[in-house]
Amino acid sequence: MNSINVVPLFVIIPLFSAFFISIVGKFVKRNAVYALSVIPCILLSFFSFNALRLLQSAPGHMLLYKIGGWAPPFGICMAVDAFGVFMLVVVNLVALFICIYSTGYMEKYTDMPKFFTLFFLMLTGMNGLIVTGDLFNLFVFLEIASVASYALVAFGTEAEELEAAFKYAIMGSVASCFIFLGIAFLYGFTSTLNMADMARVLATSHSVFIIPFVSALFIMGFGLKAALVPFHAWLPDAHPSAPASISAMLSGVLIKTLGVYALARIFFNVLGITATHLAVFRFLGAISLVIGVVLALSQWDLKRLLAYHSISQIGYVVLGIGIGTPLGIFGGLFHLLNHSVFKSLLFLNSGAIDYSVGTRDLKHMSGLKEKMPITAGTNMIASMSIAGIPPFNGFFSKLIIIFACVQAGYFGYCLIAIVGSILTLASFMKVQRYAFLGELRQACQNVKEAPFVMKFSMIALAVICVLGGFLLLPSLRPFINNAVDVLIEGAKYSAIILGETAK
Amino acid sequence: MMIYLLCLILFCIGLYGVLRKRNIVKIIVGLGIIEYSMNLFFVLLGYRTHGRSPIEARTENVLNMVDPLPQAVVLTSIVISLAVTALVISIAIRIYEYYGTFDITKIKRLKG
Amino acid sequence: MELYILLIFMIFGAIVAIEARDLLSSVIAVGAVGFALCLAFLVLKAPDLAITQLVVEILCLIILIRATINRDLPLAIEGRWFFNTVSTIVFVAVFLFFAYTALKELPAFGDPIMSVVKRYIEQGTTETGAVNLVSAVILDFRAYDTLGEATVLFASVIGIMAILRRKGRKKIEEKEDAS
Amino acid sequence: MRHNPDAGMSIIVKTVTRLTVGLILLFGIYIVLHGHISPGGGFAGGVIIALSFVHLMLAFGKDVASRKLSKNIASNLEAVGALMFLLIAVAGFFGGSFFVNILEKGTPFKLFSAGTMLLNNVAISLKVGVGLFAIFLALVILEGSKKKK
Repeated sequence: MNSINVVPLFVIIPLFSAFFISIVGKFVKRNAVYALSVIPCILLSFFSFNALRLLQSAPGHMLLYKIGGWAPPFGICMAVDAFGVFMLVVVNLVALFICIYSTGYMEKYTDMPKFFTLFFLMLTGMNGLIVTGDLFNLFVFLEIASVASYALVAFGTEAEELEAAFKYAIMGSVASCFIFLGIAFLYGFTSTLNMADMARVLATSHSVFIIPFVSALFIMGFGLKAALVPFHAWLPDAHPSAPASISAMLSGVLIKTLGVYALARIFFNVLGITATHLAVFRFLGAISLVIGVVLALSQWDLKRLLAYHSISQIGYVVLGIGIGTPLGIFGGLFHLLNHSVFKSLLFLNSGAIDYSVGTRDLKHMSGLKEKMPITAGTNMIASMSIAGIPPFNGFFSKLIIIFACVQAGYFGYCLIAIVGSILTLASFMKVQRYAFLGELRQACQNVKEAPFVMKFSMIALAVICVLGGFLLLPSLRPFINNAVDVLIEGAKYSAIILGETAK
Repeated sequence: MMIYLLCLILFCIGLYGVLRKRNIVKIIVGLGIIEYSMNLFFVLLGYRTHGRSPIEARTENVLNMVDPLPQAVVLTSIVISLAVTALVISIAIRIYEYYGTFDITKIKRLKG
Repeated sequence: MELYILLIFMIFGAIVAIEARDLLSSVIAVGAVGFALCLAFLVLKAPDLAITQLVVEILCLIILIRATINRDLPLAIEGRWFFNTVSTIVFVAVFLFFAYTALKELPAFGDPIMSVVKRYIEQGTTETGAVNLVSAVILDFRAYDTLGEATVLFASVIGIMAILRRKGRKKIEEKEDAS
Repeated sequence: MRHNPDAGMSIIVKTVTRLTVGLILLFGIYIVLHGHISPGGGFAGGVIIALSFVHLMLAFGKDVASRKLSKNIASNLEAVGALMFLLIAVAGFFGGSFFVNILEKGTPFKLFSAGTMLLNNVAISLKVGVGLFAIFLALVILEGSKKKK
């Protein structure tokens, strides 16, 4: 099996384990299902690092895989470049630790095999979306990830969860309809569905109204999947009601792959980025940054507070990418990596508290430091890095975004970024003070620490949080820099793919 | 050109139904109409005047065939809309079991 | 010409479906719109789609009626706050205006530019052996889409089975014996 | 089909159903097998097969149909169908890349003419048919449990 065959494995492994678990799940003991679910995750993270190594030697820094043996414009091709591998590493690493965590956390829910089946289907959707080089295929895998996440949000069938899942499902499918309409317009105009072929036709054609209208449709569709402000209404309800490991997966990875990655890939590589697109991105990023933080200040439910912070941090990422300069995109992608690590850690901590204490309300718990030292420690690290305290990774990425704002001359956005960071720090001080410091409430006397499995994944993510800062070292920097180059010269994407098939 | 506009008007009626109505079943009905108009729009793009359906005839070589690619895409999209509609209906049934009503203004246990 | 008639009928059916006060009649109106769509597919020379749309429509109707039939339903009370109506109408108007300008640039109805599809039509049967070119595209040229498609349906079946199970969470006292 | 007389619909519907269920099932299987020759295919045929079971359930009540195909067998069978489709796709690895149609193509208008397409159609129809029937069973069983409460 030569090296190029690693690319379809990113979809085959999670799909195969999803089908296998749903068959075997009922007849096998619990820890057999746990083993059956952790092993594919380990394989996937190994292959994503393997793909990183493969990329250096690949021609044109692109792993092109022709499905069914058909050349790209006729069949579907899988195109994995530096930006794709960057996202694969982030997604599969975070998914590995969340999978280990949920083997412990799912004791509270019935019907555990169905949970892992839906978990792997969501992972299939995300990996398939990152790997594909075809626009309609991107829509199909977006639907797989969305349908799996609608069902997972409503997994514990309580009243609030069903209402939140209903609101999320309706807004999600309306967004998918806008995306499908955009694809229909593009097919009508270019008569091809392959992203590279479409980019070539769009570059040579002279269209005055098509591209602005289609980009408006895509911004509405993918903006809702990425929870940017005008379309964020579903996120504060959906994330708290989902099981903790799923809300970590949702806000850590799902809104980034379905929203930010798809937006960046389509706008930079297919439609061809223009100054107005970048201005719209900066504007949306700045608004969601401010509104997310302001709404988060008044929240008392821990997971709802974290959900609002997801909106504001996504605002940082989109603001970073919207600056358009190489430094700005570097800051945006670096913050995307950091945010998925420390935001999933924060949600895992809230899950651990929910698991042992049983409540999510900050008013009812205090002084948990004595009883749950490890959760308190990891929460401290994660809060420090999300608020941007120097030694941790959040600080470096926000710093780069602020430098990029100053360098590009957007002083207003730079001010907003700084104010946002301060308000984030304020609200996480509140979380620390109410949840962990202060005297131990008598209700929480018999609270015991979370089981080993949950502690292990929380500590692992905390270690990544601390080490994240060192990604700026010259040796590790090309990891993100190649992803930035892919976005900067967008047109090269189609030249490589079509060039590669020509020879 | 006019037929595309009629199709998009159907899209807007469905959108109006989803955004504006208070009853859950009406929202699901609006969603169904959006998906119908979306599928119709894609197939309209592939139609060829006086075209023939894209199936080879045994006797003669069919020349002016209609575009088969939108048909393959819309077949997939029809089954996706069935999957999403079935999921949303099952959520609606469970919601009716808990809240006793289909009116979304009364289903407000979530804060904020 | 009959396409225009079908589309006008669908628009009226959709308006009836949205505005009907009784839920059952709005569900039946959607059924009518679905069947008109099936006829439109036949007129547009897409027999595969007509069969699939007809059959999927029937199943969707059965499930929808099942959800609304034996519920003691108050009639859908009209009226929602004023801002929502205005914002919906403004959004629809802006959407239609820009769609109209973009539609002018699309190739005219009836002659699509078939750059990629030319190969499917000419060498479809020889390369895949299938006579029905739509099946050739679905199961050979773009079979990966159909795999994704089957997974979407699989995900929704597992999701529905997960949502419709009787007890979602274990109660506290049950947790001890389970773990 | 022994059943308690009060479940399901009136006697007229039951006799008509006894006649038509077999025909609907046969028609569904025809559509699946001739997917690559005449219009239709895995999806349409699968849904028709599901409809024949649903037709049976509506006419004769819940227990007759679930005796024919109970819920957990349905969800297992569905996963088996999906796995079959994935294995056909992975079998393409031998012929080069992921989804290659490895079986020989045969002459166009014959039944076994399009290589793996026939097997794909059968796998999809198995999955779609059983899956949609499992959805319907889950909806009906939930209704039943609510009345008992």
